[in-house]
Amino acid sequence: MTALLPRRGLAQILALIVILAVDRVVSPQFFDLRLQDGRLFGSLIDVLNRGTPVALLSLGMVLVIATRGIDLSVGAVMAICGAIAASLADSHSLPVVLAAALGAGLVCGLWNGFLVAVLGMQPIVATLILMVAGRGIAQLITEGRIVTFSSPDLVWLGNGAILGVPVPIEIALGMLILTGAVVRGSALGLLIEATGGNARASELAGVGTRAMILAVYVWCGVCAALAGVIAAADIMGADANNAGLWLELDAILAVVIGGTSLFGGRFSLVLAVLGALIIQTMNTGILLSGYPPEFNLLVKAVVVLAVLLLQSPKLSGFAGIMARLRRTKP
Amino acid sequence: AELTVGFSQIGSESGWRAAETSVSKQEATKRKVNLKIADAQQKQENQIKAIRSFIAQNVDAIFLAPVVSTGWDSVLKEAKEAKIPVVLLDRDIDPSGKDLYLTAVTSDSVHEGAVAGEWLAKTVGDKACNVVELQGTVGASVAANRKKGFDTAIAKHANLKVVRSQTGDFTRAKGKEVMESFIKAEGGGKNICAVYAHNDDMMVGAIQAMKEAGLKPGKDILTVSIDAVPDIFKAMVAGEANATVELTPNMAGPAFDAVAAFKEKGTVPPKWIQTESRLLTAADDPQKEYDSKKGLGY
Amino acid sequence: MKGLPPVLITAIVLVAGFALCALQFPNIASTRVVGNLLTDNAFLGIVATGMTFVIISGGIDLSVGSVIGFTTVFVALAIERWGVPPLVAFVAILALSAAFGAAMGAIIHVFDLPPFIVTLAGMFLARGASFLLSTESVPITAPVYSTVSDFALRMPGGGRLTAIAIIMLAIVIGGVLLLRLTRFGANVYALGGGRATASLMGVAVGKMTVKIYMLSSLLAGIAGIVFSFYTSAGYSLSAVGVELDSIAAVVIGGTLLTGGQGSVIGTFLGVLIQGMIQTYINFDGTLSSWWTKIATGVLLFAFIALQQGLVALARRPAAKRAGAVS
Amino acid sequence: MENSLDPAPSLLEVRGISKSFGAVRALQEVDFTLRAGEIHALLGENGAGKSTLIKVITGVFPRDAGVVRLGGEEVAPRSAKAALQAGIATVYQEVNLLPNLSVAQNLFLDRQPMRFGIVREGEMRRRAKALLTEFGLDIDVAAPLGNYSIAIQHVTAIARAVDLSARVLILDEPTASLDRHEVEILFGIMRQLARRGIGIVFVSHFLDQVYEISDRITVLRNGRLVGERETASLPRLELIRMMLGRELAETTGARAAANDRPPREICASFENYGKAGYVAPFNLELRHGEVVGLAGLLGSGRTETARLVFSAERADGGQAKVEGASVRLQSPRDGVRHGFGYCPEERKTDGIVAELTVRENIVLALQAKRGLHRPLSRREQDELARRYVKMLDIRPPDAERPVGLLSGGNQQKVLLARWLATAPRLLVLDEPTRGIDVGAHAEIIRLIRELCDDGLALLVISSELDEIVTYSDRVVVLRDRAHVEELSGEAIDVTNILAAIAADGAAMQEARA
Ligand SMILES: Nc1ncnc2c1ncn2[C@@H]1O[C@H](COP(=O)(O)OP(=O)(O)OP(=O)(O)O)[C@@H](O)[C@H]1O
Ligand SMILES: Nc1ncnc2c1ncn2[C@@H]1O[C@H](COP(=O)(O)OP(=O)(O)OP(=O)(O)O)[C@@H](O)[C@H]1O
Ligand SMILES: [Mg+2]
Ligand SMILES: [Mg+2]
Repeated sequence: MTALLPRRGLAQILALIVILAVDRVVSPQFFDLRLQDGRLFGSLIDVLNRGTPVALLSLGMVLVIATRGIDLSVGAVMAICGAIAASLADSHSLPVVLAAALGAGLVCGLWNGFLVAVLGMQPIVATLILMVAGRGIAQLITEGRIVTFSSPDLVWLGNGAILGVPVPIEIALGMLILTGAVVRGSALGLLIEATGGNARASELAGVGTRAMILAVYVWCGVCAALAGVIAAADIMGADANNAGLWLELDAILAVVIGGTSLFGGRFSLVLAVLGALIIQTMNTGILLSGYPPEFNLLVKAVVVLAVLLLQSPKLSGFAGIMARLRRTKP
Repeated sequence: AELTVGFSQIGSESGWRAAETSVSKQEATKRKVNLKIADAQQKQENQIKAIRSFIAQNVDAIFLAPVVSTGWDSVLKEAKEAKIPVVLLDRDIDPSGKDLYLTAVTSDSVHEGAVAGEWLAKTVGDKACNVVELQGTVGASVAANRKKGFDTAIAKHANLKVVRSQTGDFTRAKGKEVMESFIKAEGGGKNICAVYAHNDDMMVGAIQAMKEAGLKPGKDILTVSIDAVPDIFKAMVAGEANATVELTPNMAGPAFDAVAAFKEKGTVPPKWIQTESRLLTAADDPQKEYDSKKGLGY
Repeated sequence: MKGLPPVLITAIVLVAGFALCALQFPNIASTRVVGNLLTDNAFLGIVATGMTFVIISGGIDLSVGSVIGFTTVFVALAIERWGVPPLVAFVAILALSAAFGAAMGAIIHVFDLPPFIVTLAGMFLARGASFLLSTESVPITAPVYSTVSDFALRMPGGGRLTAIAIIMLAIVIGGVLLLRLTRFGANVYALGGGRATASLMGVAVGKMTVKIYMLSSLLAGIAGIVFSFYTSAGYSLSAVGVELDSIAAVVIGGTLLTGGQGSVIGTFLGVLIQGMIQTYINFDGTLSSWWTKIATGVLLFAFIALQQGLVALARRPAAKRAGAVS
Repeated sequence: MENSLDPAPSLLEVRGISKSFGAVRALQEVDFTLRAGEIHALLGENGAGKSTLIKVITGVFPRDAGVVRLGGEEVAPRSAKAALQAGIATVYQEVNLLPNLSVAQNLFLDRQPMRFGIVREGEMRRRAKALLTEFGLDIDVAAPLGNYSIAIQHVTAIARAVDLSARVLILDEPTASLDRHEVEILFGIMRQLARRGIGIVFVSHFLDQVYEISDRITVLRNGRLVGERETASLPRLELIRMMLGRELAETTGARAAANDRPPREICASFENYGKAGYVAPFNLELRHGEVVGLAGLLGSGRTETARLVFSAERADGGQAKVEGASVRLQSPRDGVRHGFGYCPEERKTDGIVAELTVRENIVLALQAKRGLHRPLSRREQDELARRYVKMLDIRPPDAERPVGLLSGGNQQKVLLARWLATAPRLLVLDEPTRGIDVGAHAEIIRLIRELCDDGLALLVISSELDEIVTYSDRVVVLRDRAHVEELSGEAIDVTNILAAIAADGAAMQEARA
């Protein structure tokens, strides 16, 4: 459990609290919650709900990054899998739809993993290939249209609620727990961290580093597939042109905000998801603020820099405070 | 002789764009024109490259759907030197290039915004009305124009006020997300009387957001948007959308005719062939509109 | 010669690809298309040159596309709205972009933050700033612009070597010399070999980092000016995604993203390969939007795989030779 | 201020230096004095703080307290570059050069000969060639440094520092990966520099070398100064006591009397095993309870043999058998599965995973062997880590520290622990005692013997022939990437090994000159 909730999350939690506080200032009703048609309703829920795709992406991405890789194709994979789900939704049952979509994500991940682990391509270019071609494949499936569906099952996946909590949030939480259990409950976590920390040494210690790399890309593909299905379910249609566009950058950002180094090694699933929430809290805040949209990117840039500086080991003042806080904890 | 026409298309960022491409192909087949389409993936530099390679291939005419209004002078000069007529589709370019193209088959996006605004003003009457606006992509000229047209149209009516305006990037997902936050920020939607979206896709997303918030789009909150894609008629049939301004995807048809006439008889077409910006509401038999548009590749 | 074989291989791949394209579309084998290739990719060649330095030093710069966008808007507004003479506007924007790069480099070094993220923030910042300047595209009508964009050396066969292509070639050559022949260049490789080690060996790592990002942004600024010549306009959405194109060009050119190895010539070839892929697709003209993307991806894959295969092949005889000696 | 009674002027004075890393107090009020023209050995156990002291002096680490005076003037360099400019040149402990740059660029980085702002490549190569010739190296200086062995890299690093040293030269374990010949050349150069008035700080765990070259000795223990003595008046046992804080019966070069053990069962055998361009095909039998030593010059193919045996490298011919059964060794995983273990010589790049903790590094191979689905519980991991931290005396005894923060010798112990934890049948050790202090050195040799008594088969590479002689039951001598001789029983002694190595030594000598 220590690995799931590490000691190092203080900076991230602090950043989240600060951004939440700012959101409260720009939008006084930010923390209001009410029940609406058996579903919780309020800005906080929006943050969680809208944060779901990036959170799911970051779950896969964090593992890839831990092996010193990167996956630029997740946005395109989202589009592919969303398109598949949408095209099948009205003619097939939900399990079939899900199996097809997640299977496609798995194949995409295998392809990336094959290029990186077997052909030895550099991850950025290897996944750039699918980033470019993948969106084309998605558009091929939808022929550039927005494919809509009305299957209540799939719609429920995007808009339904269990115990008042929207389903996407629960799926993301479930995936976090599942990934955590798989990674930390087996030796996978250790071996992934070893592979990312020093692949040569790990190989010599008998770690199947190729298998590790293949596995993380596959998982990343599956997570992206799920994110794609949820995104499609959310708008009751697959928008192959825009689904997941540029989300790979948000996912990478989330992982880095979550304290995982782009040079591989130590990773934290919880903090990566927290990173995704930080980003979404900021996005929602921007939307609520009522500033003209020309400012969106500027605000984002400033907040990202601020959050990163907060974590910088070199800012000794803050690091000192953290160290002191940590010492007072049991 | 069979004509070869190179068409530098922007990309396929929306259903409307996909429809424009497929309608262009249909029109080309109808007229036995050999149409070469180069997709620019939303990038002006790619469009310039495409035009250059069309020139290198010595096509009979070039169609250009410019991603942005400026920056075409030098490449169009090259086309002119090569004596290849250029027809602009869907958007106009900067005035300094008027002599560089044969004609422009476009709609007027400022006018589109104005039509939407006038409809809203008329429908609301004297009631005070807070409007929220879903803008297109920041920096896109269509977005700026549709905003401008709408703003001028409602400026004459003091009771209409745009209280919130944020970009929804022309997409459904962002339209929904932005509308969600508008609803939260405006007292659960109680303070909103109408939504204006720069395209139908965003409106479809916004309609979902309203429904999820327990509001009745089309009744509690009026909707008006632009493009007339099939899905907005579906919403109209369900009584969830009020009005849309049509932007026809058939820009290539008139363009082919103009080029053919110019090539065969030397007829110089007017500088601007404006397409109609029809206002379509629930009163205009949305089901029929839906059926007629369904097959066009939206 | 360090790094030559992969470059040679990239060159072979380029020539072979060109020959194949020309077989299918004879029009491609003309000076006109070659001239277009250089002109159309001039701005990409310039940013990719800067990106090569950054990547060899072990970093990455995602902000370049946005810097180009900002530059075009700034230049256009300065000349058209604020009445600044073009030259002054150029100097100002180059100073500004250099300062921007220096700031990113300083943040990366001082706070020990990953370049990917710092420059990502830089990308948001520069794009956001250009939105603030103007969301409309601004045409530039200054006479310099028509003079420069009309200037071209005629090549035999109707091709044109334009001013911006010449600027690009000059910058590529300058980049080659800077990287190969100067102390700065050696230090760039040193940083890529290992920052900590380079620092222990007495390289002023901080200063170098600042200078490298400064160079990259400066070249992005120049690319922005070139882009504004190319389109005679300033537009806040121009050059979106160019950072990825230039990274791809650098990597296709045989530079390792892990740093420490690579060459500017390779990058130049990478730019041409990408340009050729596009030319081919444009000539084909039957591809829908999605097939365009798929074809781009497949060709990208084919080139990289071919190149990697050839590099692996080129290594093997070397091992054999060593074996023969023992 | 202190009154210096020293006869020679003190060149570098270090007073009251303290340095902590978080809770670890690496240095506490350490004093150190280097005189002009002397060779001063800085000694201490692994983790005593030698490297830290050096890095504090050169400004790589900021210091918590204390002053450094160079030639009487206080200096506070804030970076390695500043220290270089002040006249202090350093070879840090791990080879700190850039493998991607050419040898010449490494030697002249940031001080290349220039003309009109352009590096004079030819001139630089000429000078590099000349510089390396002094160290007996005749290599292509235009080739990337990474193409060469760690030994050559080390010599290059030393050459660079020597060429740079204006007033002070600091060498942190420069001889760890050198063989006798290179060491002699280095000592010759050090003496020459000292005669020119340069002060030299020399860190080493080879006490013989310390006595051979140094004038004075400063000993650190647990980050504190123990004392400073004239080398000539400090008996060896006394020195060891200063370092360890306790007595130690130093192992001698004498062979252990274990020769008349009955013949053992074969653990693994290799027939005609080899790889073109790597090592010529060889035959090798490794028996349970037996140590086979590999001896040879640098580059003779010892590491290559070790990697083939362990399966880090795939053979292109020959036959491998484990416990009599034919096996195919394709990748390290196969080796690990068959119960092999391998401590590589380049521990930074091939051995440790710096970021992971001591515990995680120790369990890594065992976990890889058990497979994903059978994770070691945290308790088992802690237990293993505790056991080996204690058994090998890893310091600091904190299993949750990232290994990268440990001193070099302790990292080596962690690697050993990693393989011991897998309970291997065959252990391949490439330079296991490199960079290890006297105490631990004795400890590891004792351990090798013990493991051997427990029936483990061992293949050990060492450049210290005394050491090889001490524990080996058989010694295989390599030359030019081929096994040339196998010695066993009474035939194993330093002279015989040297003779085998130098069988065509005349030619070798010529090539080196
Ligand atoms: N960067 C660091 N961060 C934290 N602790 C460190 C760091 N560097 C060294 N230490 C600790 O400081 C102590 C002294 O280490 P140092 O490397 O100076 O030992 P040493 O005397 O050089 O040993 P060896 O002979 O093994 O090289 C050790 O306990 C080590 O773990
Ligand atoms: N003195 C030398 N001159 C030229 N090349 C050398 C010299 N020493 C080593 N090499 C080269 O360095 C490379 C690697 O040698 P390596 O260290 O692997 O050999 P080794 O037998 O394992 O020696 P050791 O284990 O003592 O380091 C080989 O290609 C070898 O030819
Ligand atoms: Mg040390
Ligand atoms: Mg060796």
